[in-house]
This record gives sequence, structure tokens and C-alpha cells, in this order.
Amino acid sequence: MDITLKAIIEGIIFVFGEEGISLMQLSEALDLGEDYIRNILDEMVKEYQSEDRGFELISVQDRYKFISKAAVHDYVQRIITLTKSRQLSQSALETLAIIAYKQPITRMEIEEIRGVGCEMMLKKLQAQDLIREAGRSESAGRPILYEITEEFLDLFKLMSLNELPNLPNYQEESSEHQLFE
Amino acid sequence: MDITLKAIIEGIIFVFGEEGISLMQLSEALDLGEDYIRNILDEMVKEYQSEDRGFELISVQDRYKFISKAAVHDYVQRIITLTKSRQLSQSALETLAIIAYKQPITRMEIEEIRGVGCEMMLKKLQAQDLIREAGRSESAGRPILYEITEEFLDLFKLMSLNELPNLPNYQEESSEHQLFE
Amino acid sequence: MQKFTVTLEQFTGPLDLMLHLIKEKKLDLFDLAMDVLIEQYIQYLNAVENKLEIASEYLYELAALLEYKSKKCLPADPKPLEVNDYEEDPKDALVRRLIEYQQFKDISQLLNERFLERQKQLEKPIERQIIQLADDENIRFTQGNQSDLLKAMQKCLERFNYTHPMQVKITKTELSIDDRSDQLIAMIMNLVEPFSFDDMIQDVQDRGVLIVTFLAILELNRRNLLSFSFNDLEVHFKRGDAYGYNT
Repeated sequence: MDITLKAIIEGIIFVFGEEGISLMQLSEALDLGEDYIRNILDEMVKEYQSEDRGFELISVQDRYKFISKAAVHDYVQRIITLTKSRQLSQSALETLAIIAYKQPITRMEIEEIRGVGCEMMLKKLQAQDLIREAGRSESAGRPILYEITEEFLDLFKLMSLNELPNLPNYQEESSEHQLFE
Repeated sequence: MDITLKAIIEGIIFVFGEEGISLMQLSEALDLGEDYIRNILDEMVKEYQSEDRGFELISVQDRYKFISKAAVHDYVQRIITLTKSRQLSQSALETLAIIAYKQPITRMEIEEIRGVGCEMMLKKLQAQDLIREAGRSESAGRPILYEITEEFLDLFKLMSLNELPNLPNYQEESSEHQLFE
Repeated sequence: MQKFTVTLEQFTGPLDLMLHLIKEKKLDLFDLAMDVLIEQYIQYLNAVENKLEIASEYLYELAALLEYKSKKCLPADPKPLEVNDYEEDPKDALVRRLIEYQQFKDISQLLNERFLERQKQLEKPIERQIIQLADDENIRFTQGNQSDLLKAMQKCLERFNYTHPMQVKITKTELSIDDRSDQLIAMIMNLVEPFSFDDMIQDVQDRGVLIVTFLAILELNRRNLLSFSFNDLEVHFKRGDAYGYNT
């Protein structure tokens, strides 16, 4: 039985599961331009958002994969015990946020913003593959620069860094009311 | 976002991948009769036969799972050939991980965890000097025990096995859950 | 009435604490009453001093605040400022830092919501067929990544969970302590000494059997078929002195 191009793409993404498949790989395998395939993928992303679908299509830096919808989680939990969900401490979140918004950034610069040392935290985040080294700064001592990884993007369901929400902009007039709501 | 019952079923089947999920498990998780669910599943089987879908729903001994359509396989094969293994393959990684975390360990024990045979893989890894034999187990048949080598530690930039990242403990959690749910 | 107390552990650093104090004392961040802030900050550190070791970062910021305060107490330098002598007022600098820090605090909360949502969304394992296909290729080893290793192990264990789904097996829970003891006697014959509790519960599927197993272990110990010792909080088991005779 013949199937449509969209079906082939769907099948490929399905087969690769959690590994996902890149736009480039799809393009090579199907011998079609990336833009052409991207259009189909965009369409699929929308289709899968339907309430009639139990999983959705996401992309992280042009790598596509299916993930189940959040509403399914509780039911799966009734069948098997899921891995205890990962926790990110407030400190970890703050450090990640600073790196994501300011990357590439040195340890000193992060510490300046947070007001606390973060050597251990950076090691931890690196071990979890959420950040990585990105060369060295030109400044004195040539300190290591850090940037976030694809794993980070995936963890926060971001297609790319451009999808990060804007930093809040506190205006003087709005004063404390808005700041500390 | 709310999703339909069909979507929830789709999501559950999706998450269980190749292992599939039994009608009984679905029925328990959804708190709905088996006949009722079977009707929905029958409907889904038909829908997935559409030429617009890249995988289909099958049941094997009342276990339901999605499998990719045959037309997809050639493309998958092409992707793998094109990609080549620039790094350790997933199964090499898995086998190494199991040995590293559980050593010394027999082939049977590794296969039990991975769910697939790994005789060839063990030969390959041995040839690459990433694992070695470490005596024999006391158990019946006195099977060979495997452990990782210094070469392995070097490859993963580990000073010693103590440096391996901690493993969350799944199994213990899973055994406790259900009786009292 | 018990007063609500906060500890230093609740804060991720001195700036976090300062923001808390500013909020608590309803100070205006954009027109910061430094005296009040300094006073509160000192009071706070004094209050928690006995209970917690105060990280150097808190003391560092304290020193900066005190320096600011002492400068304010001194008569102003009559010498007019030259343009290139200009230094940012430490108060402005602090306010700027607090505002920036607050930005990241807010945004990390937002990120956390995304994170928690994403955690509920599950992936489907890659198909084994793919793993096998990829294995047919020649494996060339390049530098490995520790987290890859961890992830690979997690995947294996997750898959293991899928293949061994929890199902209530009522028949198993009816297992008697005697029956379970016999099973254990057979099982430990094959275990390498010393073995762990985990080794003896390999086949346990549910809590009922777990409890029976535990009772059976006590029974075997009483009968001298099993001995155990503690080492670093871990229990190590060995076959007991009576083991060989009994079986």
C-alpha cells in the first residue's frame, strides 16, 4: 500500500522515538529540500495539537520527536511507576536562566548577578548535560565560557533560545507593586 | 488542555512503545470496561490504516502497540546508513552502562536488563578493549563475568567507577506501588 | 502566638535575602531606604547566626553595606568631583543588581512552570530494530560522555519497567512464610557471598511478597540458615552455618 509523504515523515519520526530526527536527516533520506519538509512538519505540529491526539510533535533545534500530552501522564502512572520526576532547585533554575539569557557567560559574571559562588552548581549542571563549555573569554585569565545545551531546551520545551520569554522590564513608575506582586 | 478519551488511549499506547499495553491494563488505568475500550481500539485500528498515517495500531494477544508501516523502513534504513555511527551506538552505550553500573555481571544478566541478546556486542566491546572478563560467577553453569576496563574509564573521562553519575532507583519504587493504590 | 520565622536556607543568596527584606518591610526598591535595609539585614544575620553557618557571600554583602553606611556618616569630601573620578553610587549599583536579580528570579519561576509541564510529557523509546540496524555499521569509538552513559542506563531501566509492568498477582501474595523460606533457600544457593537484600528480592513483584520475604529472612536467620552483618548502613548476607546440612 502506498502512503503519503506526510505519512512517511510521521513514520520516520515515530520510529526514532526519543532520539528524534533532524530536519537535515529527513531531507537527506527523502531527497527533498529542508524548507519543503519544514512546511510539512509545521503543518503536522498544528495537526497534533488537536484534542483528538494523545501525543504532539515538538522540535528542539530542528530535531523532531513525538512526546505524549501532559494529560496522559496520570494514566500511564497508574500502569507503571514513572521515574521520579526530576527536580531543579531554585539555585539551579536561577543559574540556568542567567546562562540562557546571557550566554556565553563566565562563572564570574554569573556569580556577580546571583551574589553567590556557583562553581559546584556549574559542575552539577554540566554533569546533567544542561550546560556546556563554549570556549574561553578574551578577558584576563581567559575564563571558561558557558552556554546551554539542546538538553536544556528540551527540558523546558523550547524550540530554540529565541523562544525564551522576554525578561520582565520593571519601570520605576510601576514601582514595588508590579515588582512584588 | 483537555483531550478526548481516544486521545488518552492513543497517548498511553504511544508511551509504551514496542512493549505494547494490554487491554486489561488500559481498562484498569481508565476505569472503563474492556468491551468499551475494545470498541474504541477497533475504530482506531481502522483510522490508522489511512494512507495518511505512517504507523498503524496492531494487537498481538490483546496487547496493543503502534508499529511503523512497511513503506517507512527503506527510509529509516537510508538514514542510518547516511548517519553512520560517528559515536558509540545506542546499544553499545547501553551495554557499557549496564556493565559499568552492575559489574561484575554475566551476559544473561545484561540481556535480562536490556531485553535483547548481546553476545555479539560483548565480543565487539571486548575486541575494542572496553570490557574484559572478570572470572566466573558462582551460579549454575558458572557463566563468565564482565567488567569494564581502564580504556573505558578513559573514554568517559572517569578517574574511577565511583565517579559515575548516580542512578535514580527505579525498581524499588515500582514494586511497591500497586497493591495499595 | 508563634511568630513565623524564616531561615537562611530559604534563600539562594544575599540578594535573595535582601529582596525578601525589601518586600517584607514594604520598601521602595527604586528609592531604597538603605538605612532600613542595612539594619534589617544585620538583624537577620544575627538572628540566624546561632542556627546556621552563614555563607561568606552573606558576610561579603554585609561588609559592602557597612562600608556604604560608614561613608554616609563621614562628612562629605569638599573637593569637587572630577568627571573621570565618577563612580557609580554604591546604592545605585546595589539597586541595579537587585533589579536584575529579581528579573532572573521571576523568569526562573516561569521556566520552572514550563519544566514541570514538560516533565509530564513522555517519550517513546527508540525502536530496537533501529538499534540493531545501527549496530550493523562499524562502530568507531570517539570520546564518550558521562551523561550519555547515565542516560543509556536510565533508558534500559525504564524499558525494563515497561517489560515488567506492575500487575496485581493475588496468588503470589498468598505465599506463606514457609514457602517463601524454601524459595529463598534455593535462591541463595546461587548467590555470590556476601549478597544484598536486593539480591533476595529480585523476583518480588509486589509489596505483599516483599513483606513475606522479609519475614522469611528473619526466619532463616533464626534457623541459622542465613547470617547478616552491617557495613556502612548496608546489610550483607551470607549463608548461615546450618545451611549445608539443611539442604
